[in-house]
Amino acid sequence: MIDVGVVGWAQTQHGTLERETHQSLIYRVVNEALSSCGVSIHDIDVVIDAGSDFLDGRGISTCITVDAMGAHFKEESKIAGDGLLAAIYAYMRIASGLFDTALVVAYGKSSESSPRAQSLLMTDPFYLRPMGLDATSAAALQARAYMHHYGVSEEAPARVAVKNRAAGAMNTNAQLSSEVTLDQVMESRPLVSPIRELEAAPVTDGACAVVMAEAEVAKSLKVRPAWIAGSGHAMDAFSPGAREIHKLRSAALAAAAAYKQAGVTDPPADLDLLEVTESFAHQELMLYEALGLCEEGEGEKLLMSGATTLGGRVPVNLSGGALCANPVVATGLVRLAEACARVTDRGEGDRIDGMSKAMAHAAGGLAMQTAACMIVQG
Amino acid sequence: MLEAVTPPGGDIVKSVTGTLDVKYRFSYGEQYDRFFREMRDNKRIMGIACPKCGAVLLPPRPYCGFCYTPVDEWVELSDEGALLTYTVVHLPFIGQPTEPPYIYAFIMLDGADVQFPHILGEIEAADVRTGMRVKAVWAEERKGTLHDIKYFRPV
Amino acid sequence: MALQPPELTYMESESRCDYNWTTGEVVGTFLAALRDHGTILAGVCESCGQVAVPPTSYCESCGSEVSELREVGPRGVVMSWARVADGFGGAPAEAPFRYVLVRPAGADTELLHVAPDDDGIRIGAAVRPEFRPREQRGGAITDIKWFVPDGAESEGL
Amino acid sequence: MTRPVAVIGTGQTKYVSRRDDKNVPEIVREAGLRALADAGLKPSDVDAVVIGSAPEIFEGVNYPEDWIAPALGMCPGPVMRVHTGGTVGAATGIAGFYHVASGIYDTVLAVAYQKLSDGVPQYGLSACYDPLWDRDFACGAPALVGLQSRQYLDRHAPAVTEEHGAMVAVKNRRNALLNPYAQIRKEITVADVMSSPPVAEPLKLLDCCPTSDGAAAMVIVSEQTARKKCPRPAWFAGVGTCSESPYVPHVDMAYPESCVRAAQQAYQMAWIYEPAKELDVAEVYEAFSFQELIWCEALGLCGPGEGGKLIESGRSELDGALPVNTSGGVLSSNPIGASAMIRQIEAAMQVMGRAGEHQVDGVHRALAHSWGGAIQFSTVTIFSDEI
Repeated sequence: MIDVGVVGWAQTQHGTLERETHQSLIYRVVNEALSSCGVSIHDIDVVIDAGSDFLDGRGISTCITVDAMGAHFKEESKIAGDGLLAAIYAYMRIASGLFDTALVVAYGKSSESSPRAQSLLMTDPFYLRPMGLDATSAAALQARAYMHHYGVSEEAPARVAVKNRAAGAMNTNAQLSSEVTLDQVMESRPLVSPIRELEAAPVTDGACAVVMAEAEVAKSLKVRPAWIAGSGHAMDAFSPGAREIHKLRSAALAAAAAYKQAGVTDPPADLDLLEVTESFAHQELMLYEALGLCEEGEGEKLLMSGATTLGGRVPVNLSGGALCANPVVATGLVRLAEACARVTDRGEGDRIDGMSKAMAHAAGGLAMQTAACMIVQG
Repeated sequence: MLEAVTPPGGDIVKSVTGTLDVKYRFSYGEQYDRFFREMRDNKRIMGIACPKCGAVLLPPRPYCGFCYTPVDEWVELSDEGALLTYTVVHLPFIGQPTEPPYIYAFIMLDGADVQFPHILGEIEAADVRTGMRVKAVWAEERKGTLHDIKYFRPV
Repeated sequence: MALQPPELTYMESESRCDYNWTTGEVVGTFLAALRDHGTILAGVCESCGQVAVPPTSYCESCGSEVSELREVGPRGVVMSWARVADGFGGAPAEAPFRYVLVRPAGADTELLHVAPDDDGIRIGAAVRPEFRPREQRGGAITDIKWFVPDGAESEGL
Repeated sequence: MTRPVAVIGTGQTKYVSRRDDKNVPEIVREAGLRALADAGLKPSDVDAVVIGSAPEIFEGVNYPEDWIAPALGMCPGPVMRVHTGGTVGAATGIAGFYHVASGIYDTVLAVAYQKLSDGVPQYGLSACYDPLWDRDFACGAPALVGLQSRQYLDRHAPAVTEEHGAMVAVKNRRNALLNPYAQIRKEITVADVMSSPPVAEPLKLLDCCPTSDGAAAMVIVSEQTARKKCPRPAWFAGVGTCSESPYVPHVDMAYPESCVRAAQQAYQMAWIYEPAKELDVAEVYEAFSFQELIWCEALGLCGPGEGGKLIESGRSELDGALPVNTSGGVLSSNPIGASAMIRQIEAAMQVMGRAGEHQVDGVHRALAHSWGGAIQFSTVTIFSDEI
């Protein structure tokens, strides 16, 4: 198969960006991603974007953002769902041998509508919508089932929040850039219990863009590429009650596909970093298990061991993760950008030695019905 | 065929109804803000000129969609122009602010290089011709939307 | 001429659309059974045998046809719950209330519904559906008003 | 070059104005299982699913793939949804092509659908316009294509007339009589079209497509599987897509550049130099009658301004030298998200020799075209009977 490198990436400052339109946000982030690798928009062969029409408030939202992406007179296609899925499709495009370069764009402005209304739209019309089930409620059912099933302590998700907020405090792009204490998290307002306010991702506007290139082109650039070693994506059953909701079967499958391609046999040993989409704190613990960092039910133990903290054996979310900035649709692509920055040592933060292989994860659907993973190496 | 242990007494439920209602607040951003305030306050239509290809663009964006160059040079356009193409809309639909039939048109304003979408007034559908000159009729009360122009009339 | 403040920041807008979703035979039969008999039907997969509630015409587990509907419950066991403290437009219960995943007796999957904010609603607790009066039922999942504690504890969870 | 990829099975539902017996996932399942049966495969043979549908507001469910994909028997498994507006059905087939061409997957099920009767189609289409710009004046697709058709007619008058559009409507509705899946199967005359009520002038009711419920599916596989499973696969010979912005100078709706460029790309890949001679059939996305003429010109099937002459000559009739829209086209069935895939399916079936009563003899190469957005997205797919 053709080798593909991620050569450039950029993300916007995340937050409530009331003076930014979709176009201005996209234009800025694409330009920054291009200049991060010295590639001109005219050298891009294909643009793959991710967006959500309902989030954007327009049908076929790309109609009026295609120019902002630099896709005028170009091959362009749009994936519904997280930008990491768009990255996987862009990877396929280059791997086919028909394209040398690709630009991946993802953006979301959640502040323009209500997250509850948005997630209610993800329900089917017959069984879930009349119940008013939204993303937070579905995640709360999942959290309770998971914690009960494996005897996870009530503080465990709160400790994930403490860990990630501490990491986010060092990330200049993060929306929430202050540390929080365990007490602050535990005493924060219950949203839908057992989920507390500080255990849930914020409402975020933001965008991310990534440039990929086929090996020869990637090597010709004056930057160090992050090579794509593997990718995978998967979807579980739709009905929350038809899944084993205390497990993340889709994440396990997506990771298994990526591991197989990348030759990863012992994830905690073979991977140096993971960037995962934990829209709710307990999900990071579930992901430890699904992604094979520890045995089933031992997520809390892994967290408590410090292995997933900066300086640990397999750090997770050194960026602060979705708990510090959650630009829906772009959240997973931001994970990829963060992973690439670490394995190539091209990030803005402090250098961390020995980061050569990392995995980015994205989630979608109610209670993480879907997952996408991509492994990159320096 | 489906076998049900307890067949329902009445007919099965053939369909379920519901209403979707999502509220949005769309950011105007720097460009639309300036553009619509010029319309509202000064009855002026502004385009943005691309420093590279020289085209005067609509609607205002921070870049030229063709050259992918940043743009920031505002240019006042005439509120008069030529009819690029038009259609007489007879189809009613939900949320339409103008009752059909009406004439929807693309107008190339003098000084612009991209079409301006609006409706025509003070003219019978049968008399409309591609290429004819039209001029904006401004609304008395203006709020910073395209409705600050009531319609375009023949010159 | 100088432009007047204020700046134009947001344009308020609304997407509003009416729907009339076709249910299909399985969903339609399930909803009719709630309305007409106050019974809960599950779908039985003709291949893997999974008994799924609420039913779909295809097995979400193995993808095969669901060719039989079977009555389950009405009693069931709470497999998970979540407490909603604040007002929650669009939900069929007034806050505070609880969302529950209930596995009716005889089913292999769980039904999502609501329950009162009662400490009897916890994982492993036995619950039973409280149906709305016949004249108030419209052939919808909300024909079950909610699940309430059934007193007796369930075992084996 | 990329590795060979082929379509070995197709499936469609009967297109109707309202499917009141099945819900959205069930319709998708019907098409998907038919395609698999046509290919001689089971759901468990599928490595990945690609789903396509147009704006979610049509059915009012966001991320509808999460709801629908389990009906294809693929969960848990890899599912991706493409969303490019009108072109989405074709973009879904093309995404399926890249799934296999990349070497990552061997057998992919691509499904596209729309159940327009569940919602309000014109509302959904009008919500595509920029709320800060032109949404208030828009009138769904008919107004947009009304502008396009007027521009085209005025440019080429008197060589192209309103009657030429009517002739397209008559031809395609006649072809639809041979297609059991078509929604509108009624013979009409030029006079019927000309006297039908105006919708968005110059478009009259019979110049317009219907709104449909339905789904379409294709099984897309590697060379190895194709050779094993299908005596006469439809090979992807050329694939091209191109997007353009409606807000740049020189946008030409009467001769859209994105279509010209997508075609050039596909022709180049398929080694086609003279499309009008080298292609045996073409399926173009004529949601409105004049569009068939516009697309034939932009695709190089006739010269600019020769669309009127083309339809008059009978060349594009079912028994002509280059039949166009042998399926009856979008004018006969329009489940929007599936419509572009239906074009690919018809082209693939013509190459595979499985088009039934509307089969054209001796088809070696067939073209499928689609457009989307504000006449700004184009795809061209060319199938061939040889690699």
